Amino acid sequence: MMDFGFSLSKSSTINLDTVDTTLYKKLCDMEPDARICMSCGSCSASCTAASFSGMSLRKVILALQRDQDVRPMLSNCMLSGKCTMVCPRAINTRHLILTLYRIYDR
Amino acid sequence: MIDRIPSGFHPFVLPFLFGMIFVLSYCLFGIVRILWQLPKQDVRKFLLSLINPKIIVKNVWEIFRDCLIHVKLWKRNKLLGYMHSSIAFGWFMIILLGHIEVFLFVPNRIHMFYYPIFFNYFVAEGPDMTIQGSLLMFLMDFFLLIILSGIVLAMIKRVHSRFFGMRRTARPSLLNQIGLYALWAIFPLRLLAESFTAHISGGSFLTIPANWIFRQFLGNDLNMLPTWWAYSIALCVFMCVLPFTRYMHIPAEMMLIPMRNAGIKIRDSRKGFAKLQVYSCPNCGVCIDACPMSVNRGNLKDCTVYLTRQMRRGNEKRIEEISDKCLLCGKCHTVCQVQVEGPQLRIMERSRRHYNLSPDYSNIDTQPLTETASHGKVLYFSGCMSQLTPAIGQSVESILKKAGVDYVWMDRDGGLCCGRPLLTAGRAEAAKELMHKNEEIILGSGADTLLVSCPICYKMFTEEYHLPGIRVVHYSHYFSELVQQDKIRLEKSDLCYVFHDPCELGRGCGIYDEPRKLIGKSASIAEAEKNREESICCGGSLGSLTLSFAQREEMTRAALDNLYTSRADAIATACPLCLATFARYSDRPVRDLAEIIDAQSSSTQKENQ
Amino acid sequence: MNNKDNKPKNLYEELCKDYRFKEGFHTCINCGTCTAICPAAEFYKYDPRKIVSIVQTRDDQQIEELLKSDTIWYCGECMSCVTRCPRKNGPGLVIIALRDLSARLGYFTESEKGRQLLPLTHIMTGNILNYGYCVHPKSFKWEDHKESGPVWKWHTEHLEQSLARQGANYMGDGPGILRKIPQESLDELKAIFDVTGGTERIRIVEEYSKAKAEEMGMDMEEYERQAFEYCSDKHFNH
Amino acid sequence: MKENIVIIGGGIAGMEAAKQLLVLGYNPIIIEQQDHLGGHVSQWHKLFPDMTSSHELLDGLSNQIKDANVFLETKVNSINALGDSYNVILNNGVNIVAKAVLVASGFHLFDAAKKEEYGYGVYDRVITNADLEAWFNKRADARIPEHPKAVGFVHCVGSRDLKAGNSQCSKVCCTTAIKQAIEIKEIFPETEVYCFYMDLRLFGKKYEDFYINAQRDFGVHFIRGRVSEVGETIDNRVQVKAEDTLTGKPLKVTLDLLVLMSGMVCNPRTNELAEMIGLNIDDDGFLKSKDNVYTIMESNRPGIFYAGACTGTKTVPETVAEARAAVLSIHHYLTQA
Amino acid sequence: MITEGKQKIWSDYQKEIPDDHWYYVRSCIRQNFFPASEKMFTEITQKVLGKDLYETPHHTTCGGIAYHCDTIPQETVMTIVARQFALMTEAGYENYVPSCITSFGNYCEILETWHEFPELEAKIRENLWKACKREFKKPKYLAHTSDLIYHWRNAIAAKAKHHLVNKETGEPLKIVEHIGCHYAKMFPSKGVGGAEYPYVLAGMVESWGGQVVDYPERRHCCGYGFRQYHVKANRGYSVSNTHKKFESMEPFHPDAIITNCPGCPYFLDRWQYVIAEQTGKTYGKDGFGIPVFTYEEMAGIILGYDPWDLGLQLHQVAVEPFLDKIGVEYDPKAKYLGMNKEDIMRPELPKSIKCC
Repeated sequence: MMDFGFSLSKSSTINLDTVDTTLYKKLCDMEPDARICMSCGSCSASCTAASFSGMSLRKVILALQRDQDVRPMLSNCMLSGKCTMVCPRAINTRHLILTLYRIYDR
Repeated sequence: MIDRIPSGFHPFVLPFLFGMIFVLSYCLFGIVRILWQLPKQDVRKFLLSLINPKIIVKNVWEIFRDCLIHVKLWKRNKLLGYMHSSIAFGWFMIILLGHIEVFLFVPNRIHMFYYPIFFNYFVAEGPDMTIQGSLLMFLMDFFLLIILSGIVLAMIKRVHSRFFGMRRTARPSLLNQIGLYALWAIFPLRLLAESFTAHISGGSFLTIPANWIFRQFLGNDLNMLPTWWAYSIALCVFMCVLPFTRYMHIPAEMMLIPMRNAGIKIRDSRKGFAKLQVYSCPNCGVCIDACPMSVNRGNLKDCTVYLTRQMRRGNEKRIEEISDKCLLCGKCHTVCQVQVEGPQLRIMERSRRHYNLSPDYSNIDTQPLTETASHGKVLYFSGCMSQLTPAIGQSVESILKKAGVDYVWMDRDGGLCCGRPLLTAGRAEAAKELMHKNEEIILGSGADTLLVSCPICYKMFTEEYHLPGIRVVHYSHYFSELVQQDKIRLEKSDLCYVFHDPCELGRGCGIYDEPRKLIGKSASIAEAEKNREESICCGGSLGSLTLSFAQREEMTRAALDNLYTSRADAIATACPLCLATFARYSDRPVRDLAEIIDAQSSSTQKENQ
Repeated sequence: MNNKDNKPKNLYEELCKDYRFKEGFHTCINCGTCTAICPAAEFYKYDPRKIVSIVQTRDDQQIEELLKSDTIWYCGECMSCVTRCPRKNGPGLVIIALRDLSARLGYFTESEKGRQLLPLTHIMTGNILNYGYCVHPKSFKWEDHKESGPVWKWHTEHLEQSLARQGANYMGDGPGILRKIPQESLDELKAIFDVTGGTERIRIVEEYSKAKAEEMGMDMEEYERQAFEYCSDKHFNH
Repeated sequence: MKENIVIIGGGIAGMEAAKQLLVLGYNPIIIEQQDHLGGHVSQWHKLFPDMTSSHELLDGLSNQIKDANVFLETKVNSINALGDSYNVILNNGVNIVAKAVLVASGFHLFDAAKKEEYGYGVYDRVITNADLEAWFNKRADARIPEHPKAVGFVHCVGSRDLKAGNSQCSKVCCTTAIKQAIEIKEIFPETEVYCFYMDLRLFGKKYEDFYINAQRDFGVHFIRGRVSEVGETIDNRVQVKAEDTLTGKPLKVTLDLLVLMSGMVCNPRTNELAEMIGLNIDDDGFLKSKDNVYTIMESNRPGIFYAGACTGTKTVPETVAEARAAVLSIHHYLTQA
Repeated sequence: MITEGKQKIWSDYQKEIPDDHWYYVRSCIRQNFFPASEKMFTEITQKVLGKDLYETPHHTTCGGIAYHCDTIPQETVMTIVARQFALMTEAGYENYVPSCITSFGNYCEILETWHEFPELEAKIRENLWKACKREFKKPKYLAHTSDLIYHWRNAIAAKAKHHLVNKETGEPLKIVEHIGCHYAKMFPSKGVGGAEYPYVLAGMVESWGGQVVDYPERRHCCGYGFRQYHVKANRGYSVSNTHKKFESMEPFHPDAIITNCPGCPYFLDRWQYVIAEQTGKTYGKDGFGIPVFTYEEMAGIILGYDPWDLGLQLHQVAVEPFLDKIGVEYDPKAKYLGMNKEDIMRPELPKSIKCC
């Protein structure tokens, strides 16, 4: 193979035709309220861990639907529960995170 | 008193003997197993405590107080207290007196340990009727009467619990019912048996008249044996089902008290001390009424009494549900007669859970926090929840400024969590990681005092953190000192507050009086119907993992209704979570302690200078 | 030379003076039509919408970070975004303006992709001023363009014969393909460069690059070669 | 003799106005271009948020305006001021003199083909919101496959789009998209449904509940990003490209059906009418009311009143309320004069 | 695909293209990579169709590539362009036709900017006078060379010796079009057929007997990206974008690609070779690639020119299968010969993609 000094790079496009949402679906089965997240960002704005890391529950829920790695975000959660206090859709976000910890299988 | 039967034996004692041997060996086996499951250092601790005279006295006193007299129950409900202590203490006395009788009159039979139980069958009244003998006979009848009165009350309670002021009791299972009826049967049967034998063995004010009455129309001699048989069988039944019923709490509690006094903690929800606690639960159901979740008859089966029951049954699904739902407000523990640690059991149950993903805070950079912290003598830690209630931090800061304190607010722009939410969620390892980081920041700050306003954090800092050389102080104490030292002065407003004891502050840390004193100096104060140890959780607790927003709302409203009974103008509390939760539904203002003090305080700094 | 010397008071206002910016930036609603079809967003950690969004904040600190970042250098200036924007913005034009400012202020040397401006300037302005073309056979080396294939290797090895076969007037007088552009025309180009800031731009890029090369402890040749060839992983999503 | 009131446009606004005018004892005369009353609502299947049947609604209204004069398939040829009245000449030769004229000429649906990149009229599987309502009514449209695996809704087609010449929000499309998404899910429960939106403008009573329903009960996916481009795949499906702005990444998905939420634009016929009599046109192309707060129903000419979407994008309840308000204004105008 | 819908859009975007008297400027990239295509353009225009096309040796690059590589300021590129216009004015022409799409876009953009900001135009006139002592008039008509070929497509078809038809089956060949991004994406009205469904190449293909096939990534950039190609470190961007296009067109099995941009045919051609080297994948039949043609090459083929006069030997992807399909006769041995059949050796053939 010829060395050209550069190579093909992987596309960053999210392809919904092929994206694997098994984990998200499993989460929705266990925590149906995951579906009603409207990505308002209240959780991230109030998140204790957010100022020290990339934790954002809004992004986690979305990333699961796009089959992106949520581990770096999730593992920084401190379970302080402020997100649950502020969620306008009254999602039990804290339990949702614990459920994710449980079912995470990547 | 003389031995009536030369062999000192009759087959009717066999059922009793069987039951007795069964229950004793069961308990022995249980004790061995529990000790086996305890970590080595705990076993050592326990065994050492058994030879510590102070602890021995304490153990004996507490067993007498809690297992026999049920002092706590008396305090809570006189009728219930009487019912329990009449049966327990009465029975104990009957057994004790039986032994005294054997010891006094037929000391050669003392090794036959059924003798004290069936004493009246085996002896005949001698010609030399003694004062001792008749006094003992009298006491026997007296305590039997006491017990019987207790049994009557128990029967009434069974049919009509409201009579006892109890709204709910735990529903007994079939085995428990058998145990219950066997227990009820023991004492009337004993009365019958002793009555039928009274003309031989003698008796007192109960048994002799009964004997006389029976003899009017029954051949007592014929009925004598069957009643003794029945008595023995009832005892046997009771003892055989005992390990599988709530009555197990009788032997278990006697073990529990010394173990608790030895300082043993729950380390595993399924083993050792936890197991003992589970078996010590008398299923009395006091925790049901106490539980804030049981508002509007909801979540009735999620109280601690059901947790211990499901743990005995091994119903994993229900154990998980019950463990996760609880607010961990600690009220069940407070009201519990045997002090079953419902919250701790649940936390340890949560800790058993397997997670595929674990928190990892190694990438967190604490440098900015460390820098912030290194400027004052007093470190103020407001806690992460207070970011949702900024008034607390601002008020604390304002008070500190008025008092001229050299302070720094270490988590003004957000800090690390204290770790309590993780701990209560059963993730102790992760909590430790955060604690280490906080410890590093605090110890490295050069401050000598850590001032904490959030009771959740305060509990954590005082109980779990290792902060040598640092005084961890709750702001209620600290502000009281500032008042005492005349660094700030409080002026009374004409408002009337009712103070809501936050769970973590009151039941959690035992702080009840300081906030009240401070509020009392700043305003007038009223008390709610349920307060202090009996305070009702606001419903916002992080303890619960699964309660939904709507379910919590009901609890909050119930807690508010309790506070409204005080007819105060406003609600005071000392917890950001309570503040935020109450503020959502309260019809009157809700203020944090710091806000009240800040509003009513003035600086004395200028004068002092 | 110091970055602070010529740093304008307000970067946003400076951008507003740029005609590309005037044409390309109005108001952004963050709809993402630009990113959806952006060839650079396809392969880089790149989102043109965010660039416009940052500029819209008018926050100088964020704009400065942008000017010093790799981000603004990912765009291929295909202008596909211009077609789509419902608010008549041209994110591609905004990026041209940002790059221009980054070049003027020397901020380009702060990023790996920005540093490529030096070899690019040498290739492009060299070709224009020396030959009158943007691309020229004399500076198009097969070694630097192995992707042009064996056929092109053959072509460059037999350049004159091959070009003649194609009907080119290579380096010849008069009109035609790859003709030699008369010296007076090249002189005119040089004059244009002098008058319009083209020459000054070359000087600025070279000076800032030189300073950066020193900072990085490289000689200019090594610096330029690295800028031309080195590509770190950080630009990609995976 | 009853006073004539000319109502230009027999949509929901015109019909409601006629009904109220009859109650007040006037003689409403509806002039409608098409061969039936009801306007856009007559093409619709169900109306949000209560899933009201549009046909039942219109049938009810029609019954209540039997006494009104209705000219179907009729246009206004000219309209002139005649003292304090207006002389309205119709293309069928009829002349009406009326002291008050109510313009209720409504809106046009944006021609989705103008958004060329979406391929309406070019790709086989691209339809509009109106096409989908027609399919709900008749269940006949060759473009809609029998068992679609994935369906997409594009919000803001021709709305909030300076290049399409419309800066305005069409107000109803967000809710309509959610309504139609739910209806699609009810018919095809296994179908994945995607809504591509910029903002979800669910301002009305119950609209947000619709949204929650669509999320929770129907699992509709909401993707924040305006569709940028649509292409056709080898199997005649459509490949849609947008940015998933919440993750900041380009996104593509292949769909069996793409529904374009065509927005409301001004009715060009209304502008012709406005020129005839000198009514002011706003810069969005719609008729310009006296103001946009308090007197939306009033024009710059005495005796000419507005109701409904001729002055801007409106929902059905707003239109109906405005029709009633306009009737009251007319009544005051005539009784005070 | 609903053809009527496309036709309606095409009819909406028709630009006025004068039939004669054009001032011609060359493309830097095309002169380097497709010299024979420019040769063919003048050949067709002047010899085949007998039109007036003027070229001066004094014209230079427009500076567009350097500008889009961000190496020269806007004023510099504008003044270079002004000089080009001055040369046109001096030559007495007013119809301006560049061979390059980047140039075409550059001119459109500059004219538009001057229109919007007249003060900038004045400044540029001043610059030009200062530097070159020249003055200019703006062109009256601006077209790209592909616009002209489109304009004359039927005249060319009338003289065609071959058609874009499979000689064996009589079926039209499937041709994919690729339009240079700067042709109409910035100013849809400046392109024939607009930005979304440009007709400039589709019209030629239809007129010459072929069938245009559309595919989802038709509009996507070839990946040139100026600095993304000229700097070696960035070429991954370039090849990846082409890869994306080929993956998308693969199921349609096109017989050839026609382009109107200077860089695109080079990239679409060479990146097929690179993709084959790096992944082993080829997109044509039997290990061949899909040949990529400029519109002049395509015109030359159907007009019956010798493929080696058209410079098709400079493609890396073999064109022979395509020529065979149409039935063009050619001498395979003459492919790599120099002028007057001089032997100048042959290029090495890559192993990854089949070449002749």
